[in-house]
Amino acid sequence: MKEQRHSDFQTPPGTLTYNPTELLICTAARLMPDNTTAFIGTGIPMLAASLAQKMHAPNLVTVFEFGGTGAILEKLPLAVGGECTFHRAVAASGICDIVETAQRGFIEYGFLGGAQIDPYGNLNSTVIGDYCQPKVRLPGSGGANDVGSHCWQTIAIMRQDKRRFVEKVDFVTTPGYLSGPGAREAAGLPPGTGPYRVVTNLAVLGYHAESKRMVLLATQPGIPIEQVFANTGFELLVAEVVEENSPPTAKELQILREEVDRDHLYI
Amino acid sequence: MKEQRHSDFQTPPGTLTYNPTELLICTAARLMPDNTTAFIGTGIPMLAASLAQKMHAPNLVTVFEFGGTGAILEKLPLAVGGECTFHRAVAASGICDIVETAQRGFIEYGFLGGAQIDPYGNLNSTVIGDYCQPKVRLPGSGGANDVGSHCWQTIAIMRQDKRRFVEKVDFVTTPGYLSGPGAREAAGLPPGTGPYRVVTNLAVLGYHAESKRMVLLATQPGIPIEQVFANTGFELLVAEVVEENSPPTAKELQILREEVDRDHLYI
Amino acid sequence: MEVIQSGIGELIQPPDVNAFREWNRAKPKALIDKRMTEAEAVSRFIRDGDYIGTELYGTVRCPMSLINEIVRQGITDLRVAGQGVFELDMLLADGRVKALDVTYIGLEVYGVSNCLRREVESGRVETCVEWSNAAIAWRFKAAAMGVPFIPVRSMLGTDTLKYSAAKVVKCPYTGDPICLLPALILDVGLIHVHRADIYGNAQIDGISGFAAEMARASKRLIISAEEVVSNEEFRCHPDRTIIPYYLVDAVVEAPFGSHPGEMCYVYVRDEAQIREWVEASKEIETAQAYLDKYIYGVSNHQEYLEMIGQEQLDNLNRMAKRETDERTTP
Amino acid sequence: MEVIQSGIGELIQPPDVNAFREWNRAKPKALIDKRMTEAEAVSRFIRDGDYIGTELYGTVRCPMSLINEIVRQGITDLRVAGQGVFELDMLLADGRVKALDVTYIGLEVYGVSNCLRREVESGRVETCVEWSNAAIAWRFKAAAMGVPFIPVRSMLGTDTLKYSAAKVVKCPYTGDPICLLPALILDVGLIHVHRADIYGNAQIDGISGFAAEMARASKRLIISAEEVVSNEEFRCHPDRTIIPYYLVDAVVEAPFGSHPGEMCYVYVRDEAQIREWVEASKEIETAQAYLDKYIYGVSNHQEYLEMIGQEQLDNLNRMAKRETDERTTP
Repeated sequence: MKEQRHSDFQTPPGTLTYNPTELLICTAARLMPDNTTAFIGTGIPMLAASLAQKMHAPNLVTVFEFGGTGAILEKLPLAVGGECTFHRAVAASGICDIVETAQRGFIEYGFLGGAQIDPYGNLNSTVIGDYCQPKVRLPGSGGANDVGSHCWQTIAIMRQDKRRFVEKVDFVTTPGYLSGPGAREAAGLPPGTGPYRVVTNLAVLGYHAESKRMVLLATQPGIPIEQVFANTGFELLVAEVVEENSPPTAKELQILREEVDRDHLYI
Repeated sequence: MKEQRHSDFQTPPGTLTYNPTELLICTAARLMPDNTTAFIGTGIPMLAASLAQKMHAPNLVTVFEFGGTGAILEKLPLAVGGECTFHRAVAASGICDIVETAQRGFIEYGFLGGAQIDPYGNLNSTVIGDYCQPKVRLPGSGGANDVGSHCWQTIAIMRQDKRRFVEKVDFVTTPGYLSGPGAREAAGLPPGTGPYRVVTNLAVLGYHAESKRMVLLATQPGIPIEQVFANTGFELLVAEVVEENSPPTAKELQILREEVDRDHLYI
Repeated sequence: MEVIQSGIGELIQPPDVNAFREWNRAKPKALIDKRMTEAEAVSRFIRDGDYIGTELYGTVRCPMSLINEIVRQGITDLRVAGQGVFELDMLLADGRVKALDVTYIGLEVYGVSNCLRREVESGRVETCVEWSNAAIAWRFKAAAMGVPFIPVRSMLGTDTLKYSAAKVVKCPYTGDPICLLPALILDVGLIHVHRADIYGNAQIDGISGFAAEMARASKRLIISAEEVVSNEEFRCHPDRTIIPYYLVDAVVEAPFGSHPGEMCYVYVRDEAQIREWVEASKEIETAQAYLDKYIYGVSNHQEYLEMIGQEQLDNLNRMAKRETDERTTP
Repeated sequence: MEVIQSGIGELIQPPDVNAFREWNRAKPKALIDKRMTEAEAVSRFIRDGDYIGTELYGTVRCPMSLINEIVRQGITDLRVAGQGVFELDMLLADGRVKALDVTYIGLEVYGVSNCLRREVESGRVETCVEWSNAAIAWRFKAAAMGVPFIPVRSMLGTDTLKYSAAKVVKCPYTGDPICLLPALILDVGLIHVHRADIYGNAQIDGISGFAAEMARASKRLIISAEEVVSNEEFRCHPDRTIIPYYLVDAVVEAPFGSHPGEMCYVYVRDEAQIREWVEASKEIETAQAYLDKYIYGVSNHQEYLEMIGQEQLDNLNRMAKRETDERTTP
């Protein structure tokens, strides 16, 4: 296994094909440094963490809400409490211990999803429409609010379109920068925490240091900036230099397809 | 072992000799019913619980502060966290779990000691003299305040004299009825809790249902009521009928000396 | 310590810690054989309108055989702590839920719960109150401690807090705003474990989710266990006891009690069965047909397992065994 | 939620949970070999004036080899969470303690601590603040949760509360008075365990006292272990890990590290040695002579054990072995 671990991302010779899910996974994986802690949910973050462990971050410390710390991600859990989430882990405890560990400041990265996101990174996974007369009742916060409250840096992974990237979310399930600079601290959330990145099928976005509004940092391979704007329902800031992400490498795709998700449960 | 368990206390033929410690142990043991929970410290309560288990209360559930629940008291611990406190126990957890179990109302009896007690059963184990210029610095609350706050009924075990039974304790380490009726509830302590008995070398005392002041219920074998008064530094109420305790039985003494404390660590 | 904000959600179950103390005092402390069937446990200890909770999570170590029995016995108007997947879907599908403290109700990788959507969007679930996952677990923790609230730093600044029954106060030590969650005391808790003795002492392998907290937050507690073992197992290893017997009212022996969910080291989840429900749950009629077949169509858990078939169960065992071997031989 | 009463005791260590978060963020999360000697662990991680705490309790699973090294290195002006027996007596006997959050400091069956008396009655311990045993453990629990306080129903109505730094507030849910304890964050925690790996993952057998809470409440954490075992032990049984490696700064292999106290299932307490201290502690001179012989007279824990003698250590092992056999064969 050792020889398959890389710390660099090489662009393969020739053109590779990959689907949007594979792109999201590879992009998210690259954001996970070695020897850090990451609060992982099921789905794409899980696949990204597994890929990162097999590429550049063999000692990425995965933390799962219901008790797993430091699992080796050999198989993909379909549930956030499944055996895979504490397989060969250093500790298997419970939800209070895990979220309190985050509350104590031990968890660097947290991964989030949602049905809607606003310019300040606030996320909605509770209802579409009016809360009391919901058009769609979504699952609710789950661990998202906890991750968004306690992790130092959160990374949202979403598909990007105008229904999802909105000026105002219908319900703030999970705190981003709330109403803007200073709002998290004023609300009592731990200082220095907040949204860090949004990974989408079109782009990677960050947040402006002062205004805390969303900033376009990089486009996904082959995506023109205009397409990102056209799929964003609010005014998007733009970094001085907008990078274009390198596409998934042959190595990344091979590991993803042959090791991470060999049963093709997700990809 | 089974044939040595009795649920009645028989007075032996002839006169037995026993020392004051043995008397305290036997008197306290008789107060522990079968199938109840009792918060046990080291020393006399521990010996009494062991004796009770071997006499009339084989299923007395002992609870020790640092984590032992339901230990079979085969040996005597010299420390409140010793192996004997969770020997063949049903659970070995930690101090928070144990005291929270008491806080949730699961522990019926709690045993206490102290350097001073007042008519309302308030106990001092912190200082003799002024707190800021102490004549004697005592060990402090330890678990006593927790036991006195959360257990339904507390039993103090003390030697009785005017230095110890005082109108006002120098320091209220552990709450009895505080300043009298309603004071515990007003302070926020759980309703329905409070001092139940005081076992001394001279007497067994209780508390008046309304006034919450200490009441003489029974004298120890051969002790005249006057001797109890003479060794009490405050006005003592007296029950309508003051019983005289029956002395330790031959069976109790035999089990105490040959099984409970066969190495004579305490007696 | 002023109250800065109060959530407008209903406090479905008020944190009456004194009444809880009285209740706990009256529970028997004797070692009593508490074994019984799912049918007896449910009929003796769960009533219409009760506030119930399940641990761990829909497809992982979840008391499915007990949930199925609740549906079978027609218990209704339930108030529920809603951290759930498969188990809450069964109750929602059959319209048994009146009020929800909801954190997450969905099908994880398979998306939103159509049962939740139908019941909430139609108003048949009359009351929804929002919380985070940890908030629900912490509310159990407060109850387990025997205190009426617990301070946390989740939920602050969000609509999740606004539509909860939490309060924000100014911390008297730091001066910063902090969220107080009210203790959540259950009428009935349902927990599935790896093994228990006849008195109710229980052990869990692997992650323990929120079992310790919920067990201690329940007025009545029904344990189902893959295996009932001797009391000796507990007396020899008292540090493995996560639930002591005096908390427990009923012990139900339920092999494959978490099916179609998984039980770590014992069996993996039954993906085919789960997918069958995911499909069935999409429409009222097909969901009802699923219930008719797998719950109403059998009279107990044993018959349910017979319908699943020994071959499939053996298969799920075998796959878990393989995981366990990999665990110990890297 | 009004503050009804504030204890007049000094808040020796304020509950700065935000600074604690920053500290924890900076701790390395990599798997690093943290093995070192007592001498190295103490000199690298403990400084004059630090606020320290030990777990469990003076004569039971107590980090005595670390305490002896603190004395040997002359670390002083310590502020200490004082739930202790033998270990705090050593520090008090040598005048190393400046401030005490005190719950119980005594010799259990052997009565009051003469060292405590001398140091407090003379005013050499400048600050004493009162708490109950559970209050100290709960203060660690609050820190372990990462919140500035925790509500409890201990201490209410007493002088223990008056001379503490606790506060009484009106509960915003029940209206009843309730006690709030400030989180206690240690500069250094010292915990002795049955086994650890080289990274700091640790297991404890039997009762766990307040190890889980204190480990999580410590900015720097020194673990001493009877045995250092392979990481594989932990990966195969992750549910046995009570302290995960990332909390730990130093791992000290210390067989008989709790001597003269006991270590359940491994060795019993050394009653002769304890009595020797009980006698010696009565006067300053004899106490100092004891320290001269057993701490200053040896250069490390190994030499200390040699002074105790292999025969005696074997004997203590044998007696514990007998207890263990009795445990499993009733």
